[in-house]
Amino acid sequence: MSPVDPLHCRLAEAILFASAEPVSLKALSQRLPEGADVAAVVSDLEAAYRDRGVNLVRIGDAVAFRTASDLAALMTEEKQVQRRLSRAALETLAIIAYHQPVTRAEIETIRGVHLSRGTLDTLFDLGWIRPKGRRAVPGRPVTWATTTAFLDHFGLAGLDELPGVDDLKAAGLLDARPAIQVYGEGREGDEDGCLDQGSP
Amino acid sequence: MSPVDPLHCRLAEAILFASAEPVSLKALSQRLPEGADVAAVVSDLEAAYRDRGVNLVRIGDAVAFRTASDLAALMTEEKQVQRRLSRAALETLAIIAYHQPVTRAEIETIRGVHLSRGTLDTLFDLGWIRPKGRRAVPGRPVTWATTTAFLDHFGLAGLDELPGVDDLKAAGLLDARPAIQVYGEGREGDEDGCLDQGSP
Amino acid sequence: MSTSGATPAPLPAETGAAFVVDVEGFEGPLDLLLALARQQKVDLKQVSILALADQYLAFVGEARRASLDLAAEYLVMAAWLAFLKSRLLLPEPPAPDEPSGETLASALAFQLQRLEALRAVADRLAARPRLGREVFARGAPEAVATTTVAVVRAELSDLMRAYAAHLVRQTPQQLRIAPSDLDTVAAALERLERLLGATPGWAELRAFLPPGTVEGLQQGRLKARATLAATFAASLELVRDGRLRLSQSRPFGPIHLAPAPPAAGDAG
Repeated sequence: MSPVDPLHCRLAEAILFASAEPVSLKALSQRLPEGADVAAVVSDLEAAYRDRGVNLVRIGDAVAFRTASDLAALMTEEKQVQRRLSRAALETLAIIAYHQPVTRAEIETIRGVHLSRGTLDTLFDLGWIRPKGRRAVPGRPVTWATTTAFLDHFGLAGLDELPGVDDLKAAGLLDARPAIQVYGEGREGDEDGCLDQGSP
Repeated sequence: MSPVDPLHCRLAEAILFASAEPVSLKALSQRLPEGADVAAVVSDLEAAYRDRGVNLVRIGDAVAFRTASDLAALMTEEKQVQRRLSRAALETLAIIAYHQPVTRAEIETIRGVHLSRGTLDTLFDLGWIRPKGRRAVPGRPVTWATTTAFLDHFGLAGLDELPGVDDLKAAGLLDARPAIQVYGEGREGDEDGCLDQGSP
Repeated sequence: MSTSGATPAPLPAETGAAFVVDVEGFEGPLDLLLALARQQKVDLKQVSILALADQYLAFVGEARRASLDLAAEYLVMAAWLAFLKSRLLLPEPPAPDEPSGETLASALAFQLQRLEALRAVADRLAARPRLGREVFARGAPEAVATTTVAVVRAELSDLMRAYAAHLVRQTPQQLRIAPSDLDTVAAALERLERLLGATPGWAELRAFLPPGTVEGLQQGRLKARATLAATFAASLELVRDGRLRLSQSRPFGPIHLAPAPPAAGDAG
């Protein structure tokens, strides 16, 4: 392990500890003295806190101190009353997370039902999804993707940590196209639409 | 040093970290498992954090984590006061984003209210808008457009990623749907008028 | 994939399993199909699409027998499955540009697998320790510093909301003018009375519409439809007053009108 300046370590520790929000590595390096090795500092802290009650976790390209997830059951007194996600909202969130970027129509294709008005709105309100560019198809529909806040909420360092994502990919199930295009001969403009469209 | 249960230590650490207020020793002992030696746990944590960037400090008969006082001087830059943009500023920014390039007078026309002096200044100071040429009309007023910093801040790759009106609608943001649509022309799914069929 | 030649799974009614016909519990036909497929108690990769089609059709048939109001999408799926079933059972190959029954069946199986897999990972996602429930952030973010840097907090969602609020607020202004250009019954009455004097015998109702209305109707324009409705209502008023006769030879056929003959006394 590289000899990390203890002052840099302590300072980074203080900065990260003081913040409730994840701090990006870029922001952290701006706040450390010139020439500080941010990557090494973060690795050191990660190791130092690995077995403690508070861990340093990575969230996308940011880091944050969070209470250890294995203490979850013992921390229940802190539990706040949180609105439960509806089945539709959870499934929609999962589709956006696993298939991103994904259009509204693709979400409907996969779930086989029309997406009700409030569903995207709810996820958007929670700060978990955001519009991300447009798909280069007729109508140029907006595509949706997840946010850093989503990763933070579910304790994921990145999208590749999504549970089961490798299995889904290996099974070819991370394809948001209508099934007949995935499986069939790739015919376009088919009329057997009831299979393929969420809302016939 | 007494042999303190590591789990008690970790749990106390997590509780103190997550608490918004200093935690009294009594409250801490109530949250730890039956029989935990609170005094020993706190002493252990105090020792563990003595030389770190964060210290466990006693405040009356309560304890709390605080940034090490010797680091205060180094952390001065980071005090950030999070401020929300006023509604007027946000709306003005939205109108510049969606209608750019646009003059001050046009913004006032679109919003239907007078634009107070500070609003454009605020957005300009934030680096989100910039003057972009002048309109070829009497008085040659300056037009305003958004900047790259604006795109960065809002996580947009380009202006064409701004969600369109249809997307706002799809996300349920235009739910107070204007009744005007009822009077819209050319509704789909119309049956032909009886006149069209009957005429020989 | 055993799409043909498989022994059809017992129909829901025969399994004894309490598969009550209750479409309320399902989120659309695909959800229902997935539930039925699970009843076959095999890996979805081995699910018999033919048996599944039978199960679905039986389910829908049961629902209709019980006079349940099935949403249209369920019936569309039923029709499609009936089509698929015939494709799977018919020996002759389909036209070259059409997918075979096996391909369609595979596509359906894929769709069911994808949905099931998605639901499984959604549950795993939801079961993770979550921030603010099992995992916690710093409870007392510290303001250690003495200098103040104002950081403006604004998300894309705030921006979109602001613009949406603006749009919503703008619209009522347009609303005020909109209704005024629709034809009223009074105006239609006046027009009919004026034109009627110049009409000797029977004439089609459409002849009494203002110019442009017929074209507007063909385009489904609301204004034209309002004019038509107003004109028809006005003609009924004139009939009530005994000043007009109306005739329509068949349902949805053209409507003809003619001035009523002068009252032939109150014989009767």
